[in-house]
Amino acid sequence: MTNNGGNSGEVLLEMRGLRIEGQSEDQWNEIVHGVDVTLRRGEVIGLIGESGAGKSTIGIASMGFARPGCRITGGSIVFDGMDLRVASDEQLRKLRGSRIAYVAQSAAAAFNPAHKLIDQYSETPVQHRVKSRAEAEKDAMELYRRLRLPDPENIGFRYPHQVSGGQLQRAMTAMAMACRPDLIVFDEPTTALDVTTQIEVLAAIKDVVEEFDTAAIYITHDLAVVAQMADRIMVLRYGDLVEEGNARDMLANPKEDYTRQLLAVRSYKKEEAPPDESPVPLLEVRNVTASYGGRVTVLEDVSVKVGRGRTVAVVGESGSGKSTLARVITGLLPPSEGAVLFDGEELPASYKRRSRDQLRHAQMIYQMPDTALNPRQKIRDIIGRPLSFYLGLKGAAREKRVRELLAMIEMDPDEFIDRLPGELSGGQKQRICIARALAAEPELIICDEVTSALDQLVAEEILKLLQRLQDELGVTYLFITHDIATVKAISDEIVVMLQGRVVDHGPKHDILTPPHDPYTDLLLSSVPEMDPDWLDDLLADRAARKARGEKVFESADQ
Amino acid sequence: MREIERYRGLLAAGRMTRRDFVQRAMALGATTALATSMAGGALAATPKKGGTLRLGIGHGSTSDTLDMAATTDLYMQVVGNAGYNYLTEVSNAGKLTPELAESWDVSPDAKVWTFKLRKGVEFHNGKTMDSGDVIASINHHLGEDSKSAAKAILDPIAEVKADGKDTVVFTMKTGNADFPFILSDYHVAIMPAKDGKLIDPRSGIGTGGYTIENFEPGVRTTLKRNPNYWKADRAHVDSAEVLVIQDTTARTNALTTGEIDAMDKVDLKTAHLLGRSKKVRLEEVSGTQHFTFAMRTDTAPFTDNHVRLALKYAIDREALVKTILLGHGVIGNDHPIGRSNQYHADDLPQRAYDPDKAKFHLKEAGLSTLKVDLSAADAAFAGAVDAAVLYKEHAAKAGININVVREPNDGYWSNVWLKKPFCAVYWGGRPTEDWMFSTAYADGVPWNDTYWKHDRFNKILVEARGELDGSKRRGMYHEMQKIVSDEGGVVVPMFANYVMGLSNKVAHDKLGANWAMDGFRAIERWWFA
Amino acid sequence: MAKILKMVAQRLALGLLTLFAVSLIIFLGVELLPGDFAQEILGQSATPETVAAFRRELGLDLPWYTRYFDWLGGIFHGDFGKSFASDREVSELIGGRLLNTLFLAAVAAVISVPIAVALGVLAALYRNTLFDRTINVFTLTSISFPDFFVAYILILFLSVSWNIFPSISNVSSDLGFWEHVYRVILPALTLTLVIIAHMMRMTRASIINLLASPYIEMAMLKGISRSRIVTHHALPNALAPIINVIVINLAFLVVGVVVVEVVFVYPGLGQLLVDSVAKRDMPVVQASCLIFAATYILLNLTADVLSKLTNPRLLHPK
Amino acid sequence: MARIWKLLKSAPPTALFGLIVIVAYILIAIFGPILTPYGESEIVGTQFIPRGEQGFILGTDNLGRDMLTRLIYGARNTIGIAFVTTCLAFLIGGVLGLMATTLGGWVDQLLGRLVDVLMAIPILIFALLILTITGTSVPVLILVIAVLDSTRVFRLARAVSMNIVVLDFVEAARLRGEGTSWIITREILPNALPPLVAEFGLRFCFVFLFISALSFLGLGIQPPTADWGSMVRDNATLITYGEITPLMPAAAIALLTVGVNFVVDWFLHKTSGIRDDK
Repeated sequence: MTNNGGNSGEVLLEMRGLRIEGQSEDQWNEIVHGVDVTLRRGEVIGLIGESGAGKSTIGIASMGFARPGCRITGGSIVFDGMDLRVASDEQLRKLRGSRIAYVAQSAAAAFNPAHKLIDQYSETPVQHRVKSRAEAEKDAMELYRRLRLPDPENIGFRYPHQVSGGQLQRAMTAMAMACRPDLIVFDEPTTALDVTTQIEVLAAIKDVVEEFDTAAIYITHDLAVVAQMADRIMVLRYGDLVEEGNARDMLANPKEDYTRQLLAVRSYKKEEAPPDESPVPLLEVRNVTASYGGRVTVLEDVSVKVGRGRTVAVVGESGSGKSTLARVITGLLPPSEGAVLFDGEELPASYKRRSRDQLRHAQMIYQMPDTALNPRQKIRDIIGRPLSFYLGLKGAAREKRVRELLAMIEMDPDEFIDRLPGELSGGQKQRICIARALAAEPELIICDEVTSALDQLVAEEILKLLQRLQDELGVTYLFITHDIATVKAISDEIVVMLQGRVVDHGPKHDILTPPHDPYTDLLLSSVPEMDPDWLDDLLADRAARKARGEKVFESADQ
Repeated sequence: MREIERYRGLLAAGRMTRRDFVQRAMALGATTALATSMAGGALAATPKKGGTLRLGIGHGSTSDTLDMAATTDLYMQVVGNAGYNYLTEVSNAGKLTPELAESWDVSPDAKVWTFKLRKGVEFHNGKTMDSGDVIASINHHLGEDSKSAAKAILDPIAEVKADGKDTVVFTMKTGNADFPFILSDYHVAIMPAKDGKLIDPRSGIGTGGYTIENFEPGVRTTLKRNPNYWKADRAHVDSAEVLVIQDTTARTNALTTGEIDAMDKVDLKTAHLLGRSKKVRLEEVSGTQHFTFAMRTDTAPFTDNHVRLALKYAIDREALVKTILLGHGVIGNDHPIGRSNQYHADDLPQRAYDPDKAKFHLKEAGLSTLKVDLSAADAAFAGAVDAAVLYKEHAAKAGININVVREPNDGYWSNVWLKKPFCAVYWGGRPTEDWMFSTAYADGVPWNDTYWKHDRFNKILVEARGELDGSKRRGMYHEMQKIVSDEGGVVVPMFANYVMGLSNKVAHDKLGANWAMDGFRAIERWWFA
Repeated sequence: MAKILKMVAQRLALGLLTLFAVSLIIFLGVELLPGDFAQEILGQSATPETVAAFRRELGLDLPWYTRYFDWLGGIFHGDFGKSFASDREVSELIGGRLLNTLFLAAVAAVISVPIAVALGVLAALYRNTLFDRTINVFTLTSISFPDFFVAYILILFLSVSWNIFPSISNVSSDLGFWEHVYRVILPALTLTLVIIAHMMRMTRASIINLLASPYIEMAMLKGISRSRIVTHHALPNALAPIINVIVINLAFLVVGVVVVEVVFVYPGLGQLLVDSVAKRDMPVVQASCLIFAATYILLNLTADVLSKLTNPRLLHPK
Repeated sequence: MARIWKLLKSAPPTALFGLIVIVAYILIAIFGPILTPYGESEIVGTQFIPRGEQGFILGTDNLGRDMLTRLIYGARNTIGIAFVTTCLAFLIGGVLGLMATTLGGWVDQLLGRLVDVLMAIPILIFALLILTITGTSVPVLILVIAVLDSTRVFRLARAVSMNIVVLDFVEAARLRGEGTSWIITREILPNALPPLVAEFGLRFCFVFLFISALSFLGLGIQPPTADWGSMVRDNATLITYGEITPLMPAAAIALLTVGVNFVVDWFLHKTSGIRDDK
């Protein structure tokens, strides 16, 4: 989609000095501080930044829209000669959907569950009196086909919940295309998708945008994704523009530190720990089969060994059973078959029957630090409880240890010990979770997607912290994640799971070096890279292999 | 004001004309309007025919039946008196008059009563009333399995038999001069015999001025004029509707908005406001309805008559009438005989509130202070608890500490009355002295709630019952009233008026004082002006 | 569909079990009432002989479990027994009353439900405007008044002062339909004022809740008009909670109207039940409670089924 | 203190109004005996002295007791009883509701079924039945209403804690080996508190109205105890004649419930966005 790039073409959208305020606790604070955006016809611009950068707010402002709790307070938004800030509600309404369309992050939430896909598709053209209902339906099927949705003639007659996530995202792109708008705002359209599914959606979006020569604002936090999509990239941070430039130039030669950090985010690699020499692994999951309610089997004959002092990463996409594995190990879900052994000793299946010491030895850190900490307890009590519960520490001794632990996770005890979780940032909360786990002096820590709710830079800090702690304390990690980058960064061994089974496992080096198991291959190759040509090359490569008759493992989403 | 109360009693009892009343009341300082309203509404005019009389009654329940034997409250009493006739009737002047009986004779010992029946009276079903029907109707209340509330009062009947089609002869176990009065009791309705033996008590068939068209227990009864009614000067309205409206406010609203033409039990607190309305008037009569505080004379400290007297002197009757009845009543004199009764002892000195005398009697009883529990609940009578609280305040001045015990309304008559040593009681009263005394003051009768036993009293009671000479009886009943007042176990602070609200469209003759709603007879006695 | 049928069957079975439990609780409750029922009916005029005769006649001398199972057996044959107090068939006693209660509930529902839903939708649409606030304050105030107070105020204005409607609901079966409606209009209005706030607020809350959902934002960004968003996108998804609150209030209309019935002297089931409790007329109490409980259970079941029917996930399984 | 002040400044006028009303009522209830010139059921004059005459600001009632005194004592009694009842209802319903979710399994099932049965019986009827069984006294009244009302609290507590019990920090506590009481009191309860507090306000209003309804039917708080519900009932007939003073208790009931409702409404908006349930 570089054919129309560059500075040629007429300006479609021009935002000047855009200022937006957001409301929190009955106060209005500025969250976008005078950003300029210029977009020409057919151009794709990428807005990138971490959470709080204001990228989504800016993107949606291009439609003259501010979410509830936000208001546009300054600057101009001129779309094709019309100033959207002074336009009437009716003018804006006519514009939206027909000339500027929007694709939301979660298609599952953004489709109305009460109506069929095609009804929702047709609504825009029919309401804007662009097409008749019949024309719209015919057009929908055509677009479904172009977006490579299966069974394009009939898929529209399904309800949103009957269609998978990746397909829904493409159906939503089709819906945005319905009136052939001049501009589409893509708001993190693939963030909620599995990595192998993401490829398909990215490819479909890219194709269709190019084909209709639609201008687009592509919003994402993932530089590698935006590299595939955008002609021009704007890096945002805290509501300010950090850097703006041609995509290739910026990736090749970032000017600002912050951009460089973002680029470097996936480069962290730990040093591989020495193999565990002891004959008995610290944790052994032996032939475990488990199901919810005795019906749907979610784990089938899974065996995993975790050596002392090492980090084992269990990787898989949604539905692979990796989180269930964690539940089996912790005893929340007693397996129907198989056993969990700790230090060679079989653990009772249910946590309720495990001894306090058995519980103490295996601690868990959760994906969402927001829900993993009791919002009504102070940091002192959160970290102090395992100390008194397991180790019987009281009073000054307990206080001292809490402070030590806070220092250990690089947080100032004086500043934080009296705070509530709500007064901490996401990364800080996750550190508290780590401290709480460490307070129990465990031998094993199960990390369930501990970085996936965090911004990339913060996530990297957390990974480094975990690594430092392992180096200092010799604690063993079982890392459950869907993120290949995390796996590459922190693991010593990798277990790849697919649909409740282990499909591949071994030391990191072995798994990451070809030849791969077909699914591992798909998984690894699907991780976007910073190279702007990566997507085109990958698709070309896969097509070529298919043409040669090689068996290519395809995403379940097809 | 006491004088006015007294005149009102006299007026209501028919012993004073309305004009006299107004004059005397005005002489005592009342305004004309007040005096007129106190005298009640329209007295005497020529009755007109037609219209539908709608009554709102503050009683009635879904468990009501047309069987008068099971009747306990005003609702069925009013309905029953429209549908049924009795052998005798208490007239609006308080006199016993013949109804289905034309006349009666009595043997000198007052034991054998011979009733001549009215001829040619037809039941609603067309049957002609005869002695068989009367006997069947009486027998309904007698016998082992009878649940009739009239069983006790008819119990003295030893035998009842027919003497031809039109004569019935009652033989009593003991002489009873008041027997014809008893036959006017609302339970003893005359109904047709089935197969010549029993009556069908729930059939609703009587000889009354109205046939029961539709009977919805606890809701309404609609009645239609009986075209063959034997009384020419009664049953003026074409039809009647009797509604159960328990809620006072709803009843009042219904009257003021014209939904009903008359109601019973006017809310005393707001009676003065209702009286202001142009479309509605208040009517009240003073009868036998009275409220008491009963002391069990078999239980200490009430065994000592000085204690009882102390308590009798320690209550301010005037204050109670004023506060609890809001003036709609007259003070009592510690005996149960009302001013409308035939032999009321007018000359008996009125007992007044006198803390010093109370203290004196307390001292006589060898006590310096007294502490007693007084059980009350509004189930006893409306305002009973308030009355008890007032009593407590009054008695405190005489050094008597009354502890008011609030009893639950529910089960008051089974758990408190006749059980607790000192409790508040409601009495509807009885039309005759003998009836009243033998119901609650004779030795050993079930409802003797004071467990009082007085030899002289019991002796005269039996004598008076068999005595047919009026002046002799008067003397006996006066003595009995004095005995009860001075030695009985009962404090009778007040007699409550029956206070009714009537639309100004409704007219009537002098109101009967024996019961509420014109002696239950509103439907057949009233008409539209 | 099979899923829903299965659910209905399950819930019905559960409902029957609940009814059984209710009947047992009520039976034991009445059994524990102090004082004798025969005594209570005969009132002050009861004598030991009359009471004993009455007890014999009613079979009250039998142990409670015998009577309970006799009664329960009768129910299965559609025989609710006879009223102790009036010796009439319970079904006959209750029948007309139940119809009256249902009629009043229906009139109140017909008035209140459309108004509540419409007001709720409007308030959600124009939320935080003066209109919304006024409605909010008004409805909050109306649920804050004791219901008898509301009733009396209505009577004062609409009946006593202006004489538009009758102050008592004197209905009988021979009235015409509109006459019947006319006579119950005041109690129906009272009930409307009592329940409308809850329904309206729930409707408003559900819709506002939904208005924050991504698909509403999507619809706005598709340039769909405000009214179409509410009617087409919000309302269908808000149906389940709205239906639920409507049903809760309908249940209240049927079972919670004792006070209103007393004030307006309306011959409904509630008043019958209050009378019967006071009289310890066990067969009537039992039957009325069963009817109330059954109404509650059936209405809840209806709400569940309707919620399921408005949920496309259950209606159109994968 | 500054935070509270800021919070108050941000409150809408309706909520401020409600807060003022509630505070005033509480003060009156607490300092009632000091404020009133007479005793609760002391007869101080003739009955029905009109407003403002002979030094009786609101006149006297049907027994010659001072209306103002009765009204103030009514605040004490009615608010006090409704408050105690609501507390008890929350103690029963709240504890059982939290236990049901925390323990789950058959405990949850059993309690759920029991509550279903109790809820299927109309609350007013059930109350009438039990109050007739036991007779009306204040402790019985409190106990009966509390038990009946606790079913509603149970439902809410269960629903709210259902959402909390699945949160990771509860799971963390379980996996730590914490006992049920710790999980309920330390982990779930503090987080379930905001909706429960709001519900407390609503249920308080409900109990308040319910007691006055019972009083209306003659089974509520019994005289001579001053209570607003029965004071309304005693004087209801006056409404027909447009007399205002005796309706003060009804206005007092309404004012308090309106106030509580306003505050709860605001509180709900502050804490959890929107929630509206009876």
